[in-house]
Amino acid sequence: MAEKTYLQAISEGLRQQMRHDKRVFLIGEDIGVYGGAFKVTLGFQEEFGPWRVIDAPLSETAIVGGSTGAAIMGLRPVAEMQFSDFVSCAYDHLVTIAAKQRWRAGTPIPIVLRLPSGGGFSGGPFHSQNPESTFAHIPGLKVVCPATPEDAKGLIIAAIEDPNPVLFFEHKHLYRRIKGEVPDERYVTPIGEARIHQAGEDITIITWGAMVHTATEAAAEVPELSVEIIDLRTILPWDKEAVLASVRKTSKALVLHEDTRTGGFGGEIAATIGEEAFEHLDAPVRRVTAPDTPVPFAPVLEKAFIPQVADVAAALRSLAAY
Amino acid sequence: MAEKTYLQAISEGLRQQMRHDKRVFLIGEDIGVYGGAFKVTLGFQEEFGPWRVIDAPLSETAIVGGSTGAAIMGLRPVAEMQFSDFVSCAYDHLVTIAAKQRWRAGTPIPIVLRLPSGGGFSGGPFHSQNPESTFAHIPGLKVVCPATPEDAKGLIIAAIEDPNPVLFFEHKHLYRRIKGEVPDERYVTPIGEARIHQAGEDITIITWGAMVHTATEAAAEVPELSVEIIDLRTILPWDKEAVLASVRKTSKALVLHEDTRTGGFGGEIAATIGEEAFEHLDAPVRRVTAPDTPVPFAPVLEKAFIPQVADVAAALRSLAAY
Amino acid sequence: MTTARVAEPVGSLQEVQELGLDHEDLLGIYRNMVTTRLIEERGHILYRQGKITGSYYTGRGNEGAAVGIATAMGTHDVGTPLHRECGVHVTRGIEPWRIFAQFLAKADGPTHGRDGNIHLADDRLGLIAMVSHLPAMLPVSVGCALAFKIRDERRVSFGWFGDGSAARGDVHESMNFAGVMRLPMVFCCTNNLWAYSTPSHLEYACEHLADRAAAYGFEGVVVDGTDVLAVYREAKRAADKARDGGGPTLIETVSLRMEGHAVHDDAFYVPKELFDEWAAKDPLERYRTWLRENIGMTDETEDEITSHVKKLLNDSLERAEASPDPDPATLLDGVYATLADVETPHHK
Amino acid sequence: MTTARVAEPVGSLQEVQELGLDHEDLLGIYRNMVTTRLIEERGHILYRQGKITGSYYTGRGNEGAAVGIATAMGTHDVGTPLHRECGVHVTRGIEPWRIFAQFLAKADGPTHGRDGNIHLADDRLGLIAMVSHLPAMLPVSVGCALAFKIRDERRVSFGWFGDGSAARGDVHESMNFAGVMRLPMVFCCTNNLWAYSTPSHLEYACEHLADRAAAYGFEGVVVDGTDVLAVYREAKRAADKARDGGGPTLIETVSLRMEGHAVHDDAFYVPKELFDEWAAKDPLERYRTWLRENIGMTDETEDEITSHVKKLLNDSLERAEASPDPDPATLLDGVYATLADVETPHHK
Ligand SMILES: Cc1ncc(C[n+]2csc(CCOP(=O)(O)OP(=O)(O)O)c2C)c(N)n1
Ligand SMILES: Cc1ncc(C[n+]2csc(CCOP(=O)(O)OP(=O)(O)O)c2C)c(N)n1
Ligand SMILES: [Mg+2]
Ligand SMILES: [Mg+2]
Repeated sequence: MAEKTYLQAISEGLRQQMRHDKRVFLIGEDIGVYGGAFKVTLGFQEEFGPWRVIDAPLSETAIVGGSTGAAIMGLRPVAEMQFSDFVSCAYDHLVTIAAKQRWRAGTPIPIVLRLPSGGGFSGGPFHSQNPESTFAHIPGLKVVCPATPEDAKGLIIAAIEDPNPVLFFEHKHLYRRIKGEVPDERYVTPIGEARIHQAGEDITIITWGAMVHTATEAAAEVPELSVEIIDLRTILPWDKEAVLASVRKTSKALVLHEDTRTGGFGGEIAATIGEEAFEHLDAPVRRVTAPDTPVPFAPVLEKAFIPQVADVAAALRSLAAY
Repeated sequence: MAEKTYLQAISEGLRQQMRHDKRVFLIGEDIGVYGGAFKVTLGFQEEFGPWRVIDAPLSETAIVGGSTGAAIMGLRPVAEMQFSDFVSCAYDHLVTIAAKQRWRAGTPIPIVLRLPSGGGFSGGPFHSQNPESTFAHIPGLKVVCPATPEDAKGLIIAAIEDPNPVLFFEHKHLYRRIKGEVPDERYVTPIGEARIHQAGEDITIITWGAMVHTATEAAAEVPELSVEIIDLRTILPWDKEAVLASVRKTSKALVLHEDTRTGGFGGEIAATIGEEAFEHLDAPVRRVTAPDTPVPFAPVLEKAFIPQVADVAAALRSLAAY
Repeated sequence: MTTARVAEPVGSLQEVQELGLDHEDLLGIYRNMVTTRLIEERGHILYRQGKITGSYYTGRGNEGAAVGIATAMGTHDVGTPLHRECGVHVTRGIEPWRIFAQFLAKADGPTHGRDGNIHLADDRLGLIAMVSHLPAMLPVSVGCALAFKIRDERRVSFGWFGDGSAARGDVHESMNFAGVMRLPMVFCCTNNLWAYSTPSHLEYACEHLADRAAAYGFEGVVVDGTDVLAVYREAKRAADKARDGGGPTLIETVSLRMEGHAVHDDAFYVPKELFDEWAAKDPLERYRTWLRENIGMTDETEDEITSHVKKLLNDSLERAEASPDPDPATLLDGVYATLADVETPHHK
Repeated sequence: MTTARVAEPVGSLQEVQELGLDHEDLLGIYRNMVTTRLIEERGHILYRQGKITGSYYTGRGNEGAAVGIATAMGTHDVGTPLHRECGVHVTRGIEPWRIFAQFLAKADGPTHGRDGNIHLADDRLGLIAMVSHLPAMLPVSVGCALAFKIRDERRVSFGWFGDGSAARGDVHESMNFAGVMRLPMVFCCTNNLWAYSTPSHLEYACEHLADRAAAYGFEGVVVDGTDVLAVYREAKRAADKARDGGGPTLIETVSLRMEGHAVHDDAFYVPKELFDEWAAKDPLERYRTWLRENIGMTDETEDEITSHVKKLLNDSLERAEASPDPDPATLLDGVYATLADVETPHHK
C-alpha cells in the first residue's frame, strides 16, 4: 500500500491488468509513443509493444467500432478518447451496436472506453464536459465515474473484466490533485456498488466523480450538520438500494453533479428517491448541478458554472432549515 | 378547417412555410423524387424544384452539418432523418456545433430536424426509438414532440421560424392513425407551452407524443377518476409552470413516456415536481415508461415494451388508492 | 479518371478449376444461389400472408455477388453481411428454418424475435448480426481484422457496404484505418445502382466506388456482380493477399437491385429498361447457363437441386412456424452479458 | 499511385503580377504573415506569464499556407479556419486586440471569455468560429457552399482540416457531398506532417492527401505550404473555378508544425533534423527573401512593416488587457438565440 495519485492508480490498474490478461490491448490517439495526452499510458508501448498499445489515426468511430470487432474476436480492448468530449464522435457506434448487440443478437461486447472528463482548469466548452448522463440513459452500457485513487484502480480493472461495454470516466481535475492509499496488488472494485464516503445522520448527499471532494469540503463547512456522502462510483447501474437506505435514515437528500441540470442523471436519482422513499422525506430532494449552458473557458465563468463548495454548503443549510 | 391526418398536417405546414418563406429548403434522403420514406414531402420537389427539396447522399453528418452552414448563410434548412434512430449519426454535430454555437460564438443556428420516431408497428430496435430524452439534456437545442394534427402543423411552422436548432419528433404511429381538425391557414403554435389535453381534478398525467392518446384511453378506462392530461408538446423547453399548476391542484402525478425509463426525461419532470411541488403531493410521482431494453421487433414483445393503456390505467388506480 | 482494376468475366472451366473449385463446389454454389433466391421469395409470400410484420427486404439480383464472396471465405474467416447478403448466411451454412423463424419473429430465431429481417447471424459460422444503421458494421469488421493482426492469425475479415452507404463517414474511417494498419480486410461494396430511391450519381461522383481504394493505399477492383465465378475469383485473390499480409482490398460488385428498396416500394423511379437489361443477366440464370455449357449440368441435376431446396424450405418453414412466439416475460433478459456469455465461439 | 497535381513553386514577379497581385498586395501579404507570427509569439509570452489559462496552440510554420489561401478569398467568400490558421483571421482583417482579448478570456473578446484560443471568428469577415472537434466544421463549410449554390451566388466557401483529422468521417461526408453537388468549395488541408504526436504514416496510407480528391470526382493539388505565393495561386485558381460552377478542389498545403502540438508539448517525437530542414524554409523568411529579390524590398520597408506591426500589437495587447473579465451574472445569457440575433451579417 502506498500513496498514489488518481492518475497513477489508473495507470497501475491498466498495467497490472495488461500483464494479467494477454487479451487486453489499448488503442487511442497518441497513447503510444507520447503516452497519452495525460500520460496515463506513459511507457506502456515500451513494455507491451505497438500491437498492444496502438497509436490510432484520429478516428473515434474506427477506434470504438474497431474495438467492438476486436472484442467479438475475443480480445479485451481499452480505447481512449483523448477527451471525453470527443466520445460524441463515436456516439452512434456506442448506442447502436455496443449497447444493443448482446440483448439483440446475443453477442457480448466487452470493451472499455477511457474518457478523461470534467472541468476546473479552463479547458473550455470542448475539453471540460461531463457526458456521463447521456450514456446512463442507454440500456446495455455501463457507466463508471470513480472519485478516489483506490476506486479508480479497482474499477478500471473491473471495467476490463466486465463482459459489457463500459464507459470509464476519469475526472481530469482529480488526476494529479487527488492522492490516496492504493493497494499495490491487482484488485477489483465491483461495478454497481456505491460507497459511503462519509457517514452522517442529517442529510444525504448523493454524488460521484470530482463532486465527491466538493461535497466533502462543503460538509466540513457546515460542521453543525451530520452529512452522509454517498459516492455512487458507478451511475449505470447505480446503487439505488444504498441511496434509498441512506435517505430513509436521514430523510433529506441532495443530489450533486458537475454535469448540467436539465435531463442530467440527478433527475433520475431525485425521481427515484421521490418515488421510492416518498414517506421518508422531510424535505424536497434538492439538486445542485451546473446550469444549462456549455462549459465556459474564462476562470471566472467556469467557477460560476461548476458547483462550488459554497453552493453545496448553502444547499445543505437550506435543506437543514426546511 | 378540415379533418386531416397528423401526416397531412405536417406536410401542409411544411408546404405553407416553404411558400411563405423562400429561405426555407428541405434536405434528406429520398425526400425528393420519392417524397420521403413516409411520403410527407410527396410532390414537393415538383412544386419547389430540386434545389429546395434536395435528395441528399446517405450522409447524416453532411446533411445536418450542411444544414448548419446553410443556416448561417441565411437559409432555413429543414433536414429529414429517414428515421429518428439515425440521428445518432449526426449526434456529434448537433451537440458540438448546433447546440453551442449561439452561446459560445454568437452564431444562431436556425435549423430544423424532422425525426420520424416511435414504435408500435414492429419496426424493431432501429426503426422505433424515441431519442428525445437524449437531446433534451443538451442546452441550446429545442425538442418538440407534437401529439395532434393541429399541433403538428403549428409546431413545424414554429420550429422553422425559431432561430435555434429544433428537433421535431414526428411520431410515426400517429402519421395516418390520428386525425383531427386542422386550420387551413398558416399558423404558429408556440414552442414551450404545454396544452391541457383533458382537464381533471384527481390525478395529473404528464406526457407527450403518442402517449397522449394512450393516456386518454387509459383515463376513459377509469371513469371514476377525474384525470387531467397535460400534453407537454415540447420537452425542451418544457412548460414547468403548467405542470406544477396542475399538480398543485390534483396533488398526484403520473409521468408517462414511450422512451426507456432510466435517465429518460420523465426523471427530470418527476424530480422537478418533487422539488417544486413537494408540499402539494399526496402520493409519490409515478413514472410509466418503457423498460430499460432496446425496442423489440416481435409484436408480442413490443406490446410488453411500449406502455399500454392497461399499464397506465393500473398506475392511475394505484395512485388513486395511495 | 479511374484507378480501380476492372475484372474480366470468368470464361473457361479450366480457369475455374485453377481457382480450386471442383464439380461439387460448382454445384454447391448453384445450390446456395437457388436457396437464397427461394428463401427470399418465400419471404414475400409470408409478407403478403401477413405473417411478416414490419417491413421486408431482399437481395434479389445480388445472389451472385453474395454467394461468390462467401464461397471465397475461409472457415475461420468472419464477415458482417448486410440486408442484401442473405446469400452469405446461406453459403456459410445457416439453416434456413432459422431465417424463417427470424422473419416470423419467433422465439427460436437467431434473435428470438428481438430483431427482424436478415438482422441475424450465427457466430459459429463466423458472422456478426447487422444493425440497421448503414454501414455501422464496417468499423466492427475492421476491428475483427485488427484482432487477427494483433494475434498474428491467418484469418480475414469481410465487411459489406452499399453504394449509398459508401457516402457515410464510417466507410472512410474503416478503410483508412485498415489501410494504415494493413489489416487483413476485404471490403465488399454491393453496388446495386440505387440507394432506396437515390441513383448513383446523387451518391458519389467518381467513376467506380472501387476507385476509392487508392485513397487508402490499397487495391480496388470492380467486378460484375452477376458473374458469381468472377466475384469468387476476385474475393479469393483478395482474401489470399490479406492472409499473406498484403493488406486490404476493396471489391465493388455491380448489379441491379431487382426489387423495390423494401416490400412497400414499387421502385417506380427505376427505369423499366434498366430492369429489363439486368433481368437478362440474372445471376442465377447466367450461372445456370454457364454450368450447362461448361460442366454439362443436366436437367436432371438441376431439378434435383431445385426440388431438394424446395423440400428443405418447406420443412424449414414448417419448423419455423411451429416455433413459439417469444415470451414477453423474457423481455428484460440479457441486456447485460454475464461472464459465461463471453465464452461464445466468436469470443474464443 | 498519386492522382493529385503537384504544384510548381512560384518563380518570377511576372507570374505573380499575372495572378493580379500588385506591389501593395505583396507587401500586405508580408504584413499579414508577420502579424500572424508575432501575435502567436505574444501568446507564448502571455502563457508563460500565466495570463493565458488552459492550453495554448499556434500555427508556427503555417503562416504561408494560411495567409496565402486567405488572400485568395473574395470579399463575400466564407471560411472555417482551424487552430493553425490564425493567419486567415489576420488576413481577413480581425483586429489583433480581439484575438488577445480572446486569449486572455476577456469580456470584449469575440466569444466574451466563453471559449479560448483561436476558437473565435468575426462573422462580418465571413468566418465562422471553430469547435475543438476535428474537423466538425467541414460539413458546416460545405453547407455554406450549398447555400451559395441554392441561391446561385458567385461565392466560395473555404473549409480547413488537418492531416490527422483527414481520417475522420466528417471529411469524407463533406467531400462526397460537395463533389456530388458540385458545390463552390475549396477544401484546404493543412498537412503539417504530424497530428499531435502521430506521424503521417500512421494517419493515412496514400501518397498525398490531395490524392483523395479523385475519390470524390474533383481535382487535388499538393502545394508547398511555405511558398505563400504558390499557395495563393492554387487557392485563387480553385476559387475561380468554384465561382464559375466548376465544383470543389482539394488543396493540400505541406509544411511542418514548428512547435509542439500545444504549449505543454515539447515535440520530442519529431526528429530534430526535420525541424532543422523546415526551419531552413521558414515561410516568412522565404517570402522575405523573395520580396527582396523580386520587388526589391528594402531594409527600410521591412523595418517599417515590422515596427508597425509591433506597435499595433503592443497597443492591441494593452487594449485587450484593459478589457474586463466577463461577468458571471451573464453566464446564462444567450444559450438560445432571439429572432433579432439572426440578423447577423452571416444570416443575411
Ligand atoms: C445511417 C442510415 N441512414 C439511413 C438509413 C435508411 N436506409 C436504409 S437502406 C437505405 C439505402 C441504402 O443504400 P445502399 O447503401 O446502396 O444499400 P442498398 O439498400 O441499395 O443495398 C437507406 C437510406 C439507414 N439504414 N442508415
Ligand atoms: C474528434 C477529435 N478527436 C481528437 C481531438 C484531439 N486533438 C486535437 S488536435 C489533434 C491532432 C490533429 O491533427 P491534425 O488534424 O493533423 O491537425 P494539427 O493539429 O496537426 O494541425 C488531436 C488528436 C480533437 N480535437 N477532435
Ligand atoms: Mg444500393
Ligand atoms: Mg497535422
